[in-house]
Amino acid sequence: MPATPREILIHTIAGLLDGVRHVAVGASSPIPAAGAMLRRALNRRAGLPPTRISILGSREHNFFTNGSAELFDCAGQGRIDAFFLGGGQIDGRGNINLVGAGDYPRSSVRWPGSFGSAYLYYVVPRVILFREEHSPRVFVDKVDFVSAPGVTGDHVYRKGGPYALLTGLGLFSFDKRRPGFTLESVHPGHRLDDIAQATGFAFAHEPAPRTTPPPDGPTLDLLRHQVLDELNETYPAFASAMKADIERDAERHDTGRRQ
Amino acid sequence: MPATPREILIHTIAGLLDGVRHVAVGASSPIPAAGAMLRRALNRRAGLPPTRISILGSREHNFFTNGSAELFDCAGQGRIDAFFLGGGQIDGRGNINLVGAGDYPRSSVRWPGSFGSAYLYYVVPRVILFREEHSPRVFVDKVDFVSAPGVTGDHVYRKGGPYALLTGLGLFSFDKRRPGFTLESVHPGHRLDDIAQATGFAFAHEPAPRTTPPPDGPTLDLLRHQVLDELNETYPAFASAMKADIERDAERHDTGRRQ
Amino acid sequence: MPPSNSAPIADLDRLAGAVEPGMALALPVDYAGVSMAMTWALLARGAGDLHIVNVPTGGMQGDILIGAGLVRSVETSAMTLGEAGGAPCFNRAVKSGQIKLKDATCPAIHAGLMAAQKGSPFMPMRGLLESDLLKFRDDWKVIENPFADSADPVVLIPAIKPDVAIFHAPMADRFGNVWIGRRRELAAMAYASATTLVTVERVVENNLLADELSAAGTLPALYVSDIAVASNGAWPYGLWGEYPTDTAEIIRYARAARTDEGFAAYLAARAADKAA
Amino acid sequence: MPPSNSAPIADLDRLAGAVEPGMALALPVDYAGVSMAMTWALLARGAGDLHIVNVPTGGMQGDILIGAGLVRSVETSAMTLGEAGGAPCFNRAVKSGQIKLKDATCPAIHAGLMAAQKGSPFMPMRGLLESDLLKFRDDWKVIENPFADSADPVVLIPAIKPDVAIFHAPMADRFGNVWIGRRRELAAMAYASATTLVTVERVVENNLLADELSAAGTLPALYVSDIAVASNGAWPYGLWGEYPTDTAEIIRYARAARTDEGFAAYLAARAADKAA
Repeated sequence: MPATPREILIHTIAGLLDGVRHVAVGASSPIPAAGAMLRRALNRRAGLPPTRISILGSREHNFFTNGSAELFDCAGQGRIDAFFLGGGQIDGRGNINLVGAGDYPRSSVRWPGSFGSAYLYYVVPRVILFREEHSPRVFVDKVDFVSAPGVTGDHVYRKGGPYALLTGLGLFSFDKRRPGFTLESVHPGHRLDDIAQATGFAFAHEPAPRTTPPPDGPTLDLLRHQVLDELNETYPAFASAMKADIERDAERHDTGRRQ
Repeated sequence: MPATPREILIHTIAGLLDGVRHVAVGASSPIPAAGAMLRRALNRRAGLPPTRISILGSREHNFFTNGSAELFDCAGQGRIDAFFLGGGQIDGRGNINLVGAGDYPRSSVRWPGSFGSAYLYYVVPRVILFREEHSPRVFVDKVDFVSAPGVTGDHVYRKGGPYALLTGLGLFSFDKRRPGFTLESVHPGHRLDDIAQATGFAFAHEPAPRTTPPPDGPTLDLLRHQVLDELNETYPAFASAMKADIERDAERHDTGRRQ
Repeated sequence: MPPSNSAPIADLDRLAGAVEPGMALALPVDYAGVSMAMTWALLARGAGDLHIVNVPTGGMQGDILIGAGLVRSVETSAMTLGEAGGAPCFNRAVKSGQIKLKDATCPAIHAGLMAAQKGSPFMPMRGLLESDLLKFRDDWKVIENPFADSADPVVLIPAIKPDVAIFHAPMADRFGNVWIGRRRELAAMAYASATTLVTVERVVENNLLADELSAAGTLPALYVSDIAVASNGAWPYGLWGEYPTDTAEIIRYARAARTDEGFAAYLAARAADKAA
Repeated sequence: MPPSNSAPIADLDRLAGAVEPGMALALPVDYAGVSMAMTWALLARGAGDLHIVNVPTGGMQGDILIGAGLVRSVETSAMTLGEAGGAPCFNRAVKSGQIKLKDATCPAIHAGLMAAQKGSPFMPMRGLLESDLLKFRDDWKVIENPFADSADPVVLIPAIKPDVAIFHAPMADRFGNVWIGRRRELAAMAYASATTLVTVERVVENNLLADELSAAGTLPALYVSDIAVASNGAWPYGLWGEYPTDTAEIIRYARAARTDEGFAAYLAARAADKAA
């Protein structure tokens, strides 16, 4: 039973969180949360230092007791090593737009707003940009509104910024000197050409990028049992959907073998 | 049974707190606390708006739940109308010195330090300077160290400042335009001359200042029963001493009458 | 300052009566005790031209006030109905230019409230530089950090001083103290605001400040202007430790509010519920 | 950052071992949970050249560390033994010039810690202008309020970032969470400090964060580096909800410490108690 696309994403996130002591996850972000939980399980298995996970809006995984300002204080203190941000638009300089498309303020499409991005993007060392939809309307040449910039001038206080961009098609790293993204790997079942066509900005890549590695057997086992159980406490609907995915794939796999 | 000197002080403080909605009292300040409690009792008796009293370091009268910063936040918000400050030295411009006598920093006499005075003196509308010892070493021409100034330049943010100075000998008001103190009244049993000799700075006064009025019968009754009972919860040693004072005076009074 | 002579427990209409046209209202985030009960009372009251400060994001409550035409401007880090999608009345009002926007980021709103809490004119904040948020906020200022040896710009956020903070909490006591638990942004809102109106599930007999365990999560009466009981008062939002969010109802609202007519029908249905 | 692999409950010597010569120590006010137990462990450890930050005032603990010659400098709003009078070793050290003084005022110390808590370089603060406190603090800066129309100077307090915060609390749980109740300055100290060492009366089995009532007064393990049990660990200071201050003992100390010899004898007696 090979890993499902979601499991590939979760495993990739766990890899990006290697060495992280404390990762915060936004509300309603089940895939990043699952990636963080897998990271924690992997560390536990390997006897490595524990990974602390704070899930915003969750009662179960809320280690904060000073109101909704505490996440930002904690990040400002350097106590959060990794965070996830998305964007209605993301451009090749790592700028993210969470506000709206078209001319601000009377945006033609309005998104919720910048949330904490205009702070966390500056102070959290590893910000992982995560957006499953990989399309030219998301990955644009230039965002219509900069909720938070990918890079800033030398004089700007900047302890953090984009570390990677993970989409439904592939994984990119970010080079802040250039600045720009580099395609690190293409998820199984997709091709470099698909990604180039779906991306509105230029990015660096090897002539033949590698395929995003799937989890090995024991890791997949950890993900499908321990992590899925943990996930079920906070995201029951998502956990059920993942289970259904796995079962559907398993069936298809069996059918395939029988043919 | 006439009022004791302490009762005169307490009654005078209650008068200075007329109209105050919230008064904060420092730790180990039983006379100011008693004055605030008498104010509260007088308001209650007259059906006036209640007076809230916060006594620092008291568990019983602690209405704060945000740590020791809350008093200052509360004052900054304009929610504290009156506070008491003392001073190792106080001068005629209302400057107070809580740090030490002699050349700073190697003071020849060191006092504890400025506590919150360098903030509260600026933001609490009615700061009552209270010091029982009335002597030239306390009331000096010029303080050796300004923990907090009595007056500041026009451009300085200043919502509060000295409102009155109460000592064991008399009551002064403060005129910030002059700036300087005006003797308002002399406590029973003392004279203007005593005060002039015991004060190291010049102050304005009427040729024959009035005597500090003692509490009337019903007020004294309130003080000796209800207020003393309340006081006993927070300052049991002080309340006992006050009771002893009253009894001693009563005895002397009786003896006097019998003679 | 709070009215000091009010009876400790009022009704929703008395609370809503404290909101005057043109005032600035501080409202909490979805999961921190939204007084939805006050939303209906505010509609009945009808005081308009309001400025809303979301602490730090907003949802259905603000969306309804906007839809009802009571809102002049909004300061917020986000407006969303969560799983139910975008805030439809807000989004329409943005497109039509009906409301003035002060787009913010969460810690900037916390910083503005903290400045008010401290009686300070402003608070500094890292981040924000070279963003379009900063570009469109001419009420934020950039200075050079005077403690730095080389160039180090830092943004200053001015104090946010709402006229009225409104929220819902599990309980209050008869002395006017309100239990907010670890939702300390509710305290921050109250510290910063001139008036604080609170609805609660219930009023308890014991003094919440008398026991150190409950005192730790209590907002003292000093900061609470008026309290009304509103059972299930956050519905359809949830209240921590009490009841979960009724997501189906929020989705129902989100669908209805896609059009002005649907929105009006939704409000009419709520008014009918109330009357029933 | 806290060591992340430590066993949850340690002994006092392991805690004291985290204090290196030259470090800045944040210590709480008398009534907010002084870890007097750690005082003796710090004497045994002997790391000197310390800078003490009192939050916001200090007493017997700091006085003993000064008397023992372990302190280079003190930032404080006051040093006092309360009813027992002035802090004798501190007063002697001031006169002799043995310690460097950073005289402050309570809200300035809170402001410095808040700046560190927020990851901000400084916090503004009203007051202070034209005082001698400001005159002698060249680490504080005055700027013009950029939001004001006319002259409006305001003092900026730089972030205070202690290396180690040390305090005593009623209880911790097995997960490293510490119950601080309404003594939130203890949380402020921990947020601002790189390392936080806590002694407690007892360790409880239940997770303090699992129940909303206890969670409201809990400092999460995230900010707690190491914990040791020290029964009666604030003595002779009191601990809220646990035991009162032993004023007679503090008076005994105040008398003894009037002379170097008396101070040494007092320490020897304490060491003998410990050994017994």
